[in-house]
Amino acid sequence: MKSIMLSKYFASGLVTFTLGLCSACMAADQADFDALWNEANEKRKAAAAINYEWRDTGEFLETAKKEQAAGNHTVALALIAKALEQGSDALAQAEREKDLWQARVPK
Amino acid sequence: MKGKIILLSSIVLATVGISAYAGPEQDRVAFQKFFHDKFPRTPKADFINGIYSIDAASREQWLEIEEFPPYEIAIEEGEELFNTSFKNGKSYADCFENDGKNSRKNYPYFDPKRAEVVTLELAINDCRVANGEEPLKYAKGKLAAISAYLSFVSRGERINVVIPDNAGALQAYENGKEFYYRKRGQLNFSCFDCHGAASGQRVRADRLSPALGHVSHFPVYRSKWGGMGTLHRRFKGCNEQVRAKGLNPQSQAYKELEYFLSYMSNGLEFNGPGARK
Amino acid sequence: MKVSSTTRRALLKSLTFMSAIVMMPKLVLAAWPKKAFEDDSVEAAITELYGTASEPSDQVTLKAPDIAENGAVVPISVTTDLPNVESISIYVEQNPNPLAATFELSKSSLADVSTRIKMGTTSNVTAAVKSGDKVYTVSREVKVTIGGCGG
Amino acid sequence: MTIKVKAKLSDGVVNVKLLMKHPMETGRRIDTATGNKIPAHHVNELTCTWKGEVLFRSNLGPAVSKNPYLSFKVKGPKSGDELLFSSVDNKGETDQGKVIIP
Repeated sequence: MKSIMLSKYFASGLVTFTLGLCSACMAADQADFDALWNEANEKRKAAAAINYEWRDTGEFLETAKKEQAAGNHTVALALIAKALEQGSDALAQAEREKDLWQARVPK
Repeated sequence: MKGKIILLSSIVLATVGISAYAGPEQDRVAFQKFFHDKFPRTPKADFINGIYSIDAASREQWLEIEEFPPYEIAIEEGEELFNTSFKNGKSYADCFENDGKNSRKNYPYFDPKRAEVVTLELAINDCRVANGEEPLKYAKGKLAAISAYLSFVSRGERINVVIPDNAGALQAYENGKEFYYRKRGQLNFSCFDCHGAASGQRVRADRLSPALGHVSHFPVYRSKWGGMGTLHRRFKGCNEQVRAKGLNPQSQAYKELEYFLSYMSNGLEFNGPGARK
Repeated sequence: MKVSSTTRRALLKSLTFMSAIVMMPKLVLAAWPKKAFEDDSVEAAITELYGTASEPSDQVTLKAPDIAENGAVVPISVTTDLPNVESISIYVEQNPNPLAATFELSKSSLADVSTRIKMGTTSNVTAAVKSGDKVYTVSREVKVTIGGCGG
Repeated sequence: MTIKVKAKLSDGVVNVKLLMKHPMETGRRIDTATGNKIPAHHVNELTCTWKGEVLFRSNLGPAVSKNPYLSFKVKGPKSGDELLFSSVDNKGETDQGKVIIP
């Protein structure tokens, strides 16, 4: 699901790049970016709420914003993809550890 | 039939598991035994020296530093701060009995009224706030200096965390324990993975220190920092080294972690402040 | 050039200090050996400092760790039984400027000094001892490694 | 006065250890916040005197660790004598310390 969405945005980024400036595309790009960014940030926050955020996720998201503002949509989207992946992995890690940690306690 | 046996045995196992867990004291005994068995040549009282209790080469350099450790500057600063009156005329001595001497052993403790763990650093800031002063930052600087002074005048006291008969206190302990053993961060390590199971092994050029005694010598002057830092500053650094986002010093999770980890070292001496690489 | 008041104060302070040390014996008058501290080789710095070349000696003892715990704080000790020791100095070959420190001894001093130095990378550390008109050295390698997590 | 000093007398030899509070900036470090080089700021000299006589002097460069530590041994001073210490850094700032031999 996620990767389909992302590849769509990569593709649209590429189209924008090829066709040059197109204000409608730019607006669409921005809306897409915002939606994806928020989704990644929500994941990050969900992980943070259970002390499971990874170190670099926030930085990826911050940098993505800057790259987007500088017009580097492809780079920005790649960073969001990394942040999304980290957010998902962190949440999965928390879930997995729910049962596993007890086994490490010295008996 | 086979399914029934499995079901039955898992019930038996679960029951045994529950009845076998007698609480923090059982944890502590097993925890300390783990390190005593892992490092049989280290005298039990020497674990307060962290990595230097198991690594002779670095111990020698540490002893050189201890000839005149840089934390002595912080102790002096801390003493001055401790003896400086607040604007309302009161001072830290009004919060810490006996001029702060031997007060280190009273922390961390669980305060049932506040329903939270109170650490030495938290108590220092509570004292300031109660007397109309701004709280200090928790990771380093003045707060670490005052903590260094209070630790210094309490050297030789024994770590003696008492978990009161209180659901909140036990929960705080359990939370700290769970935090300690859960893997986290991109590198997927728990605190215990490095400082328990793998303690004594090398991570690149560094040897991993054993967890037993970890809390005894803080705050520390760390050469890498070029200055003093509190236990929670180190927690944060450790978390970030496994690429988890570090939490704020004195966050609930870190206070509970300190509570658990201190309990594990019960019986060992406080020997802070310390010097580390 | 505009001189800020703090600079002026510092200048004033140092002048006061200088005038104070003018009254001190000769030993103190020797200025900080800027050139030796800027030399980029051990041998150049030794020659600059002592006006003579050095020779290795097993009568100088240099104590330094084989592997430094932290390159920012490497404990170093130098002792010798050589007679009439006037000066002891310490060099880190691979540092941009090898000379780390000199110790100027008086008649009351014993040739037994220690300090802590910074090392950017694995390097030979050299101790030089001026005994009479001669300069004797001893070197040993100190490894500086990239830390894992650290202490 | 931020030169901290410890002295110990045994068998007629005074073992002196001192610690100076100083950043010992090499002039090569980059301030990560600004991207600028942090100017060199290090102790140049440390002098120890006893009854007006210089017992020991040290020239320090930027390769001495932060909060410099020095130790040396002298013969002569007795229990109850005072040793005076002074330092000057490359900005001309001075510092003092003293110890009475126990």
